[in-house]
Amino acid sequence: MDLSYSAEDIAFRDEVRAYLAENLPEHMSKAVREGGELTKEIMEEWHAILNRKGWLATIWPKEFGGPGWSPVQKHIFEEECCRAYAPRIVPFGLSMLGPVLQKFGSKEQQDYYLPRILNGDDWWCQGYSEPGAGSDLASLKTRAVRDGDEWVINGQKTWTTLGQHADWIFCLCRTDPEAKQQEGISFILVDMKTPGIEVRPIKLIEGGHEVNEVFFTDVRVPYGNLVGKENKGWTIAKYLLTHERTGIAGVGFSMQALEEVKALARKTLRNGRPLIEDPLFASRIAKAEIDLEAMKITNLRMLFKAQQQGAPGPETSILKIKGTVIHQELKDLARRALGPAAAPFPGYITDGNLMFGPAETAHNAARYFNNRKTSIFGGSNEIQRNILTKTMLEL
Amino acid sequence: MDLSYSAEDIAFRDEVRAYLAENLPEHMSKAVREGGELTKEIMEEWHAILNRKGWLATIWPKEFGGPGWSPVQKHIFEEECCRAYAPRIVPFGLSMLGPVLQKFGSKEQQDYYLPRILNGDDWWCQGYSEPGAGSDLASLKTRAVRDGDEWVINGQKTWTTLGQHADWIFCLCRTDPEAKQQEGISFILVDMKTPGIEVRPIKLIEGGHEVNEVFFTDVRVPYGNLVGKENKGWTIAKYLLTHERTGIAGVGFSMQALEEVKALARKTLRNGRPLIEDPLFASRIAKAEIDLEAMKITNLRMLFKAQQQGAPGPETSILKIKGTVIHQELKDLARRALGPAAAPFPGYITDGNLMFGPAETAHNAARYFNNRKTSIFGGSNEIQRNILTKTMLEL
Amino acid sequence: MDFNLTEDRQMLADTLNRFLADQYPVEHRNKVAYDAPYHDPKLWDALVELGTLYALAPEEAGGMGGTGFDISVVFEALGRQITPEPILGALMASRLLTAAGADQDALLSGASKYAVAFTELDAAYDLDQIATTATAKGDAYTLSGRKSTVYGGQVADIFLVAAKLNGKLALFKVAAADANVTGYALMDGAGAAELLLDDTPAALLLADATAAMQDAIDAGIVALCAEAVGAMDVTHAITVDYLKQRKQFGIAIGKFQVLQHRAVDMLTEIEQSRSIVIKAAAELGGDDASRYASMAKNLIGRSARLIAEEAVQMHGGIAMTWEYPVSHYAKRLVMLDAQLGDTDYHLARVMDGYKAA
Amino acid sequence: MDFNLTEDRQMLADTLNRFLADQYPVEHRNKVAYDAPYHDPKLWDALVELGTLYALAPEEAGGMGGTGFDISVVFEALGRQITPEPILGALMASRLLTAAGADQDALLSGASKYAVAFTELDAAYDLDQIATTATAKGDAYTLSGRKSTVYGGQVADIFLVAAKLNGKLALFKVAAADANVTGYALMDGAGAAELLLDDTPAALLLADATAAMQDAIDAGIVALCAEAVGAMDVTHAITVDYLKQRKQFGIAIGKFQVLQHRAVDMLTEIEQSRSIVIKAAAELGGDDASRYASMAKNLIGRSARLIAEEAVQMHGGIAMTWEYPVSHYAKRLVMLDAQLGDTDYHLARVMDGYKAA
Repeated sequence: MDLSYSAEDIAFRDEVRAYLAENLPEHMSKAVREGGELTKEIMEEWHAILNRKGWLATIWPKEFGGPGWSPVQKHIFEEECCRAYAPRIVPFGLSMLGPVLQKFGSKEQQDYYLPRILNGDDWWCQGYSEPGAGSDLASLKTRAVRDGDEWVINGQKTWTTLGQHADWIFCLCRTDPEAKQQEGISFILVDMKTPGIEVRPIKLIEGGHEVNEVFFTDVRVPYGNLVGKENKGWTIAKYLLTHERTGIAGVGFSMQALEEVKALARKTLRNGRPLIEDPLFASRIAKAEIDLEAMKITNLRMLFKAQQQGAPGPETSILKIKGTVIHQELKDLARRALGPAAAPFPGYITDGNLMFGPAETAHNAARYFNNRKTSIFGGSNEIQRNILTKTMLEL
Repeated sequence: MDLSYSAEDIAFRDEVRAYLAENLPEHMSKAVREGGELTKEIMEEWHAILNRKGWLATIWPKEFGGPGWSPVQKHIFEEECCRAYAPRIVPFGLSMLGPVLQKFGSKEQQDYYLPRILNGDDWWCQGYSEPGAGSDLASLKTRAVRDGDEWVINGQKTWTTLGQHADWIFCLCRTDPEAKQQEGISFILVDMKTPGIEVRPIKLIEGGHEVNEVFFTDVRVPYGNLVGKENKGWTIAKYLLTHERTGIAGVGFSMQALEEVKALARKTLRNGRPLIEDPLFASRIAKAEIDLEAMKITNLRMLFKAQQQGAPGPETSILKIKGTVIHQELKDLARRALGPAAAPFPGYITDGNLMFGPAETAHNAARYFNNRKTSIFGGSNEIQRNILTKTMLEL
Repeated sequence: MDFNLTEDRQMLADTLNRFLADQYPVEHRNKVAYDAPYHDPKLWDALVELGTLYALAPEEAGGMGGTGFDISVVFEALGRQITPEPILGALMASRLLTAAGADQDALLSGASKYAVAFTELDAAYDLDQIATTATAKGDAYTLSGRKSTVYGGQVADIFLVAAKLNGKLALFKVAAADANVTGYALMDGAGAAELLLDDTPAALLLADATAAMQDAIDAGIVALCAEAVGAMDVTHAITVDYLKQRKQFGIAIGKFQVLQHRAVDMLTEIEQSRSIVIKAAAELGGDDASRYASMAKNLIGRSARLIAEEAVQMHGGIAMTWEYPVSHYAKRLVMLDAQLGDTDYHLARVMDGYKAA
Repeated sequence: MDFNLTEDRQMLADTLNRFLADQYPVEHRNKVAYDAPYHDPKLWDALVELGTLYALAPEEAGGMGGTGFDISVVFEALGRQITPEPILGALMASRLLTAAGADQDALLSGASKYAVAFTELDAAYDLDQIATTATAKGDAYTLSGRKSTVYGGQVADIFLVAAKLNGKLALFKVAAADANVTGYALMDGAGAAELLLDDTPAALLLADATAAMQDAIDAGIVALCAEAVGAMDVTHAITVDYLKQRKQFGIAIGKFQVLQHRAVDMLTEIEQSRSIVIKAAAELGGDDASRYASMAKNLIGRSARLIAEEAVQMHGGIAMTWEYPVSHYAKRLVMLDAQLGDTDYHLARVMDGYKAA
């Protein structure tokens, strides 16, 4: 039993930390700290910086351009990126489609798409969810019908994150309507410029534009855009759901959030003294911090086990459940700490003289509401409990 | 909208209060305060005192010897009894069998049993639960077979509260094994002195003897001990389950518990100051007190509604769920307040010089554990939620 | 003991509920709540017309109500449609004007909109921390300081401002035209303003205003808590309805026991919330008003967050969208915690009572 | 980074688990835990024989372990059988004797039983509040005061007693034979004693003992928390098994989704508990030992109560009986909160760190 990093890992951490200090532009970390929506430019610029260093596709095998890191190194890298307030890497091309193509794609698909993902030539988005098929993916209805050398796609996808920026979308489509629910689904790549595609924004609870609906009307794409075997898309979907789950605890983001809450509670006066000296508020912080300290170890334990076994087990659902609960609690505390100063709708107070505090706090209420999503998407916490019931408890 | 009692009700409350101050013997209220198990003698003596005053069978109609009180008066009486630390009235004869005989019993049964209940001639206990049929009463297995003018009973009852003192038991028995689950059950009265009955104590978690198993081996009782119609016992059981539910919030007991916790937290020193000045502990008390204040009104609202409609509705399950949660929380606080001084097994410290504090506190840990039962018995809180799901949410 | 509403109040409740349900569908509400002036002036007039403001003041002040139950009836109805009209300010101002013995015809007739300016950046909830100062200039006064998140301030004609005068908290009347007012929308809809005072002329209403301010806050808390109960009722009803309609894995999600029990727990907390509001309303104006107001605000702070978060979670993605009403109810339920003292602030006030005893 | 146990520790764990499962079934445990002397002297000897005590002390003090992980391995095994042997006192005494540079052969060989007497009626958890006084008589000392709920004190040969000497907390050795000791059983089984000191002769071990006492407490907390994890694991396993076996309304109650999700939440909290114990064990002896010990004790205080209460509730009546093992696990899990500082006490210690920063 040894919780400390090896000397090599510490050297690696120092290297990453130094690199970030040198290469992460300040306007980017500032934008991340302030908590508003990031622009497409910031995200693309940061991708390009990491790609030049060879640190973009951290989970790809070396042969495809990954850095060849161990799970612990990947974890350290993620932690350091959070610590430095680096922009999040948009996951759809790098963390989702990339591994899928590497495992299920043809040589031609790999050769064409993977370098373009690294270069930032293609911005990918995900076409999984549909109205009426959220956590219950198997009931999806979007049809793809073969017509000679083409697929003809009709249907609707929803919750398409950052689809407004996307060049390509990877979709699950029903290709055999006679087959049972999870059979007869195929995984197909679609160029967003194809005629018949319409993207409509979904305004979220806090007013932001992050997700979209995507409508397909007689959209024709080459048959060769199929990934893997026809009607075997469910295998790919399942692979993606269990692949690379250790990041789902969001420990780095919670550590950010904890630091923010503490800083805020030191600056805010309540009843004439710093809020952090208020026993009720301090006890809320302390409970969250303790849960987070435990979660750090839980996360490392599962990382270690995944490293030993080659793949994460079903117990990683614990990371999703508890990780989101902790993060949401911290976001709640940030909003609470501001009190009435959290009430203004973001964007209304732009006059420096009228601001309520540091710019980082302007989005606190918005972030609290937006983050309610984390216990819903990627398999809601209820679905995660169902998974644990079956796999860990065998009930 | 008017929360205050009428002038008549206030006069009634004053009368009850004065009567209790005068007539409740101090050794009884002391025993109740100390929280140990009450002796049979105390319970019987208190019954007799109330019976002499005509205040024993508070929920019985006047014709059978009840005082003819309104629901509000009954509520006031219960509240005042708690306030004075009067012993609880053992409910099996007075609150359960009494109303059953009044509604379903024959004239002969009423004339014979009801006066004996009032006089304390018969101590009754309840034969409902069986091993394997707790919340799921309809699956009970105890058989009663008619043999001429007699029933022959075989089977086992459990959780028979205070059965060790009982002269009689009222039982649900299966009388038609061919009928569907809830059909074919009958309600039969059994003299505990009948040959073939064996009572075995069940030792509870905290070491106390409060409940029993009762075994029936070829127990023969007269056919006339049947109450109501043969095979229609389920109607009686249901009647009892929905009858007189407003007391289930246990508001009076929670008010007792709250006062005890506050008194204890004033006396106990923690970190050199009274525990009630510790913000974390005080906040636990305050939350429970607020929930209890709300529960008092919720209880009165449902009482008022029952009074207007003639019978309590299914929403009274809310009283059971929240009432037990609040009471259990207060019992937890009493144990917490004592800290290590709650650890000794009750009865081991009898030497006055070695006691840890006032005698009232000696049973705090035992009471906390014993009271875990309240969310289990009388239809567990899970069953109550199922009831509310069906009746109030119609899901 | 009687838990029925009086006939008059029942009629007022029915009238308001019908009117708002009819004239104020949620799409319209969302439009006006986020577009300047962050409420609907026509609706304001109509609500005034229906007697809403008169219900908030006692007869001796020119109104027709003013008890805790009058207030809770009005605000529960407003809460059911998460109405962003600046009526809370009118209520609190009316209490203050009544305490000062000042005329309030213009307020009750809806001719002038009032806002109450207690809060400052470093005095979110606690009156003791108010730092705005008043200076006497002959018979007149001027005020200096910043009042923050003044609810309804974006459309107020008159502000009632708390400021320090000779070491005491005093209450002043400031015309919006004399002050530097910046209005803005709120996260949960409706508007507020920052009020910058810099030797701003003001009229003294009460030289020692603490008791009157506390009464206004207690009344405001009853109003907010009743509003929350109305909003929770609707949120719960929409959620239960959704559980019946929405299918997953081929069956209505309302058949999943986990969601059933959680919906029951929401119901339980709503009933408890309704009860504590009744209690606080009954005590308003009495010796224990502040204590029960604190209890109510704490319990509502806990239950409203629970109902908001559970409603969103049990809906899933749909309730994360602007288009679906529950998102707006959730925002209102969560954000009202930061008005007039939050969950922790009021819990601490209840705890303070233990020391005294 | 390595989350596997070393081979030695794994072997110790396996040995203890096998031995206790075999020799210490719950019926036997319940018998000895509630009958004087409230433990099983034969089992004590056997555990000593297996090297249990040596695992708790470092080599320089004559042991073969003594790190946080050695401690957690031993106590997790003890917790799985809710073993009432007085080993916690031995661990804490060993830390104190090590700090004092005193010989501990008699302790490690099991020849002498030690108990640690810090707690007093008005000093449940906080060392600052200890009021027992020491008086120097030439080179010798006497102590006066009352030590309360001294765990294991009912069978101790030697007490290590904290008392005030010249305004500082000092540590003394008191022979049981010299003191007035009243032993008794505990609610959750095992025993403790009241120790009445009245000019009782004592030998000084440490004149300034606060740091050593804090280290002993930190080590004791790691032990208690590991014990809790062992007990929670077993409680959860019994509960899940019961959900599979027990039928209601014709189906296994483990098919009810509400119980499934609650069993999952128990699992989650147990895994979090295991994690925080690993962290506290890793930090034991370092600069941040007390901070992480406080974190562990707080989290365990919350999770152990949850697991105990949920296990009982999900079982229903059966777990309310003395006969069914879960009742005893539940008692241990709840009652250990009051040893070495409860949930609130340790949360406040974590909060104190925020002020300093």
